[in-house]
Amino acid sequence: MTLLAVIFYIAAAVAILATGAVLFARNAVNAVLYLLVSLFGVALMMYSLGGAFVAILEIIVYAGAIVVLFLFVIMMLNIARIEQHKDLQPPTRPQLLVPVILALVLMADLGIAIYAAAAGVSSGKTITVTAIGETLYRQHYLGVELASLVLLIGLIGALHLGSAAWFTHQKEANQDGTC
Amino acid sequence: MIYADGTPMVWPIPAFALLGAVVIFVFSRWWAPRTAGKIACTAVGISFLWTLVVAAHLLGSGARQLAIHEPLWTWLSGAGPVDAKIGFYVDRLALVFAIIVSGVGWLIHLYSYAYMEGDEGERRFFGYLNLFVFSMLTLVMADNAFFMFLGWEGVGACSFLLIGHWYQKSENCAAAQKAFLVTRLGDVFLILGILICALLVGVDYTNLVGFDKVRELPQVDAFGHLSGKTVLLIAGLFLLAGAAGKSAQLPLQVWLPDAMAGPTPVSALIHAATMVTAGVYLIARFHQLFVQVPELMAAVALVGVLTAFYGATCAIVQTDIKRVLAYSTISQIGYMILGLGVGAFSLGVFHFFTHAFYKALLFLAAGTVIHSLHGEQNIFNMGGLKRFLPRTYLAFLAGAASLAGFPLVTAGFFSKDGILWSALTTQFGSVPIYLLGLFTALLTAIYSFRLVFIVFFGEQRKEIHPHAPSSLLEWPVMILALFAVVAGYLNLPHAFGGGAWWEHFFEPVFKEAEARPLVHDGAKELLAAGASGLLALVGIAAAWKLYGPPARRIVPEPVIAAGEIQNDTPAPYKSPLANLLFAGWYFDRLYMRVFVRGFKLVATLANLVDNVIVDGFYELVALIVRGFHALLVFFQNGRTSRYALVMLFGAVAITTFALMWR
Amino acid sequence: MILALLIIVLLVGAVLCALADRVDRRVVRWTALIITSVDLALAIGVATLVSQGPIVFRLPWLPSWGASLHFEADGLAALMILLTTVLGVVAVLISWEEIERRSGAFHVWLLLLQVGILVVFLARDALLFYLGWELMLIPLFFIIGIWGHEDKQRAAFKFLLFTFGGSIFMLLALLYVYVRHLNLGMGGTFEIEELAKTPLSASEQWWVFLGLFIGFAVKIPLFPVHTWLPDAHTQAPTAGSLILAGVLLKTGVYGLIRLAIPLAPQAAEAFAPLIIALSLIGIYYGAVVAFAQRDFKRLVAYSSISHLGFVVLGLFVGNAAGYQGAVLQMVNHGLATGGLFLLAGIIQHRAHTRNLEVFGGLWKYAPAMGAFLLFFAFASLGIPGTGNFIGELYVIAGTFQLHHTLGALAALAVLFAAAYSLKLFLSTMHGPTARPWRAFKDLHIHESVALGILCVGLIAVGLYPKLVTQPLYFPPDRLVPTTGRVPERVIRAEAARGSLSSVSRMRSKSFSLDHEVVLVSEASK
Amino acid sequence: MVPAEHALIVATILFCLGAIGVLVRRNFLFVLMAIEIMLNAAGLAFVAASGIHGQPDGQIFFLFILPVAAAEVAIGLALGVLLRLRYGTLDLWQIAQTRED
Repeated sequence: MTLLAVIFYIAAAVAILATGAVLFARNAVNAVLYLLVSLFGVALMMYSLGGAFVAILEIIVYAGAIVVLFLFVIMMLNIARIEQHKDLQPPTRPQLLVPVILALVLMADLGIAIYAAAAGVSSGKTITVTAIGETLYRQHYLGVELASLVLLIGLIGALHLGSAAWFTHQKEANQDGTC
Repeated sequence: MIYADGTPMVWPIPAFALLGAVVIFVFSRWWAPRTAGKIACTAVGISFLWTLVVAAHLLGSGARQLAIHEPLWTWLSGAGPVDAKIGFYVDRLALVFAIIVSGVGWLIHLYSYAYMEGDEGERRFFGYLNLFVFSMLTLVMADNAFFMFLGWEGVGACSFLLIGHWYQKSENCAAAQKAFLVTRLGDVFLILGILICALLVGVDYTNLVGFDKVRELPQVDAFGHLSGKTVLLIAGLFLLAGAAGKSAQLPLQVWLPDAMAGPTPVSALIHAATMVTAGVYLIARFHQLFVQVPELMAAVALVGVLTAFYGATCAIVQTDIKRVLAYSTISQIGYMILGLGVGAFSLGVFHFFTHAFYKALLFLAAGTVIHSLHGEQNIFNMGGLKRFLPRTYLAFLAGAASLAGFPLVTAGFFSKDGILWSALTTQFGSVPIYLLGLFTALLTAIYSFRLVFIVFFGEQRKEIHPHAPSSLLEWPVMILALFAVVAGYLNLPHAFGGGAWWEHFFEPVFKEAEARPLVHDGAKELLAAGASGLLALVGIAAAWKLYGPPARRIVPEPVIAAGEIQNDTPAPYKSPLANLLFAGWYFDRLYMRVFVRGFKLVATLANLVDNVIVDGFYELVALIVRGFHALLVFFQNGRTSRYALVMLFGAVAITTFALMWR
Repeated sequence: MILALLIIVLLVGAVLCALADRVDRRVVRWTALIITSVDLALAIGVATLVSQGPIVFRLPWLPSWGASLHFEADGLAALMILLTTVLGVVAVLISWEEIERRSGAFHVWLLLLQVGILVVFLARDALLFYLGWELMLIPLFFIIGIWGHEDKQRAAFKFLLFTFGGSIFMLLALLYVYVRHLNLGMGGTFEIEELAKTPLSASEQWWVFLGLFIGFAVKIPLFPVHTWLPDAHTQAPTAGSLILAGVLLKTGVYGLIRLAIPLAPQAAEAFAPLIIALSLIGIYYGAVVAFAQRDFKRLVAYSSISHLGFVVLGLFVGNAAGYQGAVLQMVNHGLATGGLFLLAGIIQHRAHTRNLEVFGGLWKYAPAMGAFLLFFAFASLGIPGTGNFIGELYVIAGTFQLHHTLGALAALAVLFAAAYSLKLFLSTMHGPTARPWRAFKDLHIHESVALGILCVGLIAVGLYPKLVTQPLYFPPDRLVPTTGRVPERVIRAEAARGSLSSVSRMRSKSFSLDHEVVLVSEASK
Repeated sequence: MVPAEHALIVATILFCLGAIGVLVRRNFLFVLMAIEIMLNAAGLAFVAASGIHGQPDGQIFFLFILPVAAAEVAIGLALGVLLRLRYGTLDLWQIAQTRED
């Protein structure tokens, strides 16, 4: 049981618990913070699996950018506490019944598939950034272009929707005088 | 209208009657009602004259031809046994019937010209009357059974229309419907009989032979290996059933008494002289078939004598003048069928010949009585009409005497006596049948003179001052009375020094079939004739005793308004026997309750079944489909989470399936 | 070429009617009348030409599949076309006043309906036949659905679903035969002639015949699948129910003759007893239920189930008499029941109701209508002098030859026919006048002309049936085969009787097209 | 040495939790978060795979997942804002209700 394995199991446990907490959070901000913790867990796991560069990226891009974005929106729409917003209350037991069953079946399936594949043990050597860079720009150059395209579209979409939201907001504001 | 070799064409005889009918139907709307009557009378008159021309040609001194066969065009063809031409075949049998139909028919047309004056549906009446004469003429002069069947059904249809002439009253419509349906049942049997004959030997009258060869056949393959004799028996019984339907013999006689709902000339023409005797013509025409099977002849004789007895018993207690005559017609046709049944075909036809005259006479005279009493039909409301309608009384008396078989003077005596004599002596006749026939002759004498004494003798019961009938109502009756008396001498038997001309006249037609040996040992025949004559006188005396003016009324007098008398009217007499006879031995009530009500019940049930079960099945299918719809709606309720769930379900299903499959 | 003309005229007519609709209602009616009369003239032309030989018209359509626009008219088809076009003219005549709103669209649908029917009668190509079969449904669906009476939507849908459901089985059977024909290396073709030559095993034939039979039985309609007919008839406008009863039901029987029997001869013989039983049940069931009806049109609808039962009985009885009777009954039923439906429409147009209990004593107000109703009522019960009698006589004779008790059973049904026909006539025309009908005028000129045409037709066939049966015989070998299973005993009986009456040698191997049936043709009689 | 199966199993668990989240949560943002979790789980699986084979491709694929996730969140949140303005709430079930009638 090397140090890395120990780190891995701890991180896994933390990630799973955090994600569970996200599901049953009663407060939007708490949910986002649990999400952050879960992402950190995942990052650690990636590190232990030899993806140091990727782990860092996860923290910077995923946790840093995406989750923070969530936080901004939550604050902007001020839907934090459950009292005002009925839709925040966590799922009740009967609602959970069917999804959980399905999820368990899915886990069982994938589990069987994984064990059947007998992937064996991770090779333990961390993959250097240079190796990533080389393969990235030598074999997957097309992928990079496409990724950039996706980001561009995401940008345009967000801008367009955002401006539409701004103008409607302006119109309403003008009508009832609030800014 | 005469062929090159001098034989007159036969087709104009029915053609003129049809022409009259068509002209009336199409054009009479724009003419005065009376002209319709005139056209009708002239049309039938011409037909009658042309029949006489044909008769003269056939019976003329140097007559070489026994019959005229005139095929016109092929009618049914290409269907195996069903093979028929439209064509006419006039032999002596057809000639006699044609003369009666057109002659008596013409007289009745003249009578009804006066009788139906001012009637609301006069045009319609004369149109149907002409159509009837046309159908009857085609019936008797057709050259094959299928064309005869055309006339047979045409006659049925016309009787339906004429009985229901006064269609405003629903009883008349019911009577017309009953008449048509009962005769239609007989027609179903008839067509089956014809089909069997067609399959065996073909039904072309010109050579209706070969029945004897069929009788010898051990097995007729077309009929499930039945022996030739049984097939003939079945065919004969079917034909007899057809004849019974049309000629109102047991058990299909319920429609005739109700058919009196029609105007009196209709009763005279259709239900006395012509239509009801179609059965006699049929059996006479197929005598080759009947003679082959002794059991068949016995059956015919039995039906004949039983119906005669039934008719006579019912006639005695009737209160409506026309119903008495209706039951008497049933009885007299029973005699004719009896004559045919015992093998005396020519005498059966002779009785038809004489009966046509005196029965038509009785009906027309009754019509005059009813006409002058403004529709009164109940004999117990009449009385002492001798003084008001002397000529009608005399004619009625002659008719009644001939019906009763008044010895030596009337035609009825000779024709009925001939039948009774052959019932006794021929190979097919038997003593019990003779005795029953004799007893019925007694009953006939009683009811015919009961009618005369109640209607014409005694004092007037109701203060109805009858107005004198117009001449046109009287002289056709006079002519018929004359024939009713004279016609008998046509067949004066040897015992009375006569030449039995009629039997020799029909020799060629009923050649070897005449099972009846023309045994004429004077003494026995004289004795039998004397017996029947005596019985007639006894009957008349009994009638005088029971119903004559001096006698104290033994039989109670029910007083019912005219016209409503139907088979199912409440019984007017106290004694159950009288009521039984009055209602025609409850045959009609039985049929009404069993068949008519039964059929209505089955019909409503079938309709229920159709709507509920058969249609219900398809409604059920529709219901199931709607059920599926409701099921699927569950998954389409617009909530995204529901769609996500379904997607996940799909994913899971596929993965598990993929796993298992690998 | 004349065959194609028949259809083109109608199509052009449909377009003209659509255009004329914008002008005025009267113009539409007159164009429709002219178009249908032209079509009738063409049909008469076809009928006369057919006696020289079958007229063929072929046009390549889908060569890759082997389907071609192959129209061909032999005696039977010519007869049916004549009936269709005659009823077409009568349909236009009868809807002179009845159709007020959107009469342009009505006449367009009417002409398209006729196109569908003509295609069915003329097609010798299975695909074309099926196209025509479906094409017939849509116009009638709209005619019933839009111009029908109170419950029209339901009736229209029921009609469509029933027939559609049936035709699916038919399509399956056709495709199966096509595929067998194809992969037996005989080349993919939809010609009925060639398809009939595919050697199918007995069980295959059984299924193919079953499929086709279901499709046609729904249309005929035979007993269990008949419940759409009364609804469709009661709700259809007069012209709709005239064409529906007069011709559409016959397409089912025609399909049996043209498609089901040739494609699966042995199966047809195997099915014959069942079909005979079904048709006998249909005859009695139709007649008995008809008697219990209170609605004029519903009674006539059930009566046509009974008449069609006779037709199918005649067809599957297996001898010349039966087959001839079947064809005759098809023509007579078209005319007689067509007449009854015309009268139903006329009475409903005046009295605004079809309930028999309400009528009574109408003779006083409308004697001419009464006379026509009398004639058609008697025609429908088979009074001699009208064609129905001869048709029924042949069918009864045919059944009698097959099995004498069955024949007797068929004959007895005629009595039931009399029961409902008289009930129909008596409850409307005779009897006391129930209600004082003020607006009950007698027949108009165009109505009496329409009825007159049908009367003349019926009497002509009644007195000279060779009008109808003559064209059937040309050419004898191409005669669509009867079931051919003539029992041995009938042949021996005929031979035993040989000397006396008509010679008829019936020798038949099987049901296939080319077996030799020498019937009582005119020459040998 | 970390057994790779465990990594994949953890990824599966995370993915299923995300799926449950999508199904049950009523608020639009929470659904988005759940989707993020699912994406993240997928990324983890890729990295685990690259760990097993020692090839950088797995991790490169995770690189591709990042921009997709980012774009998705951007647009998703923008939509969320619009939803809030239009329907005044982010409760999907309620929005479905109002849209139905």
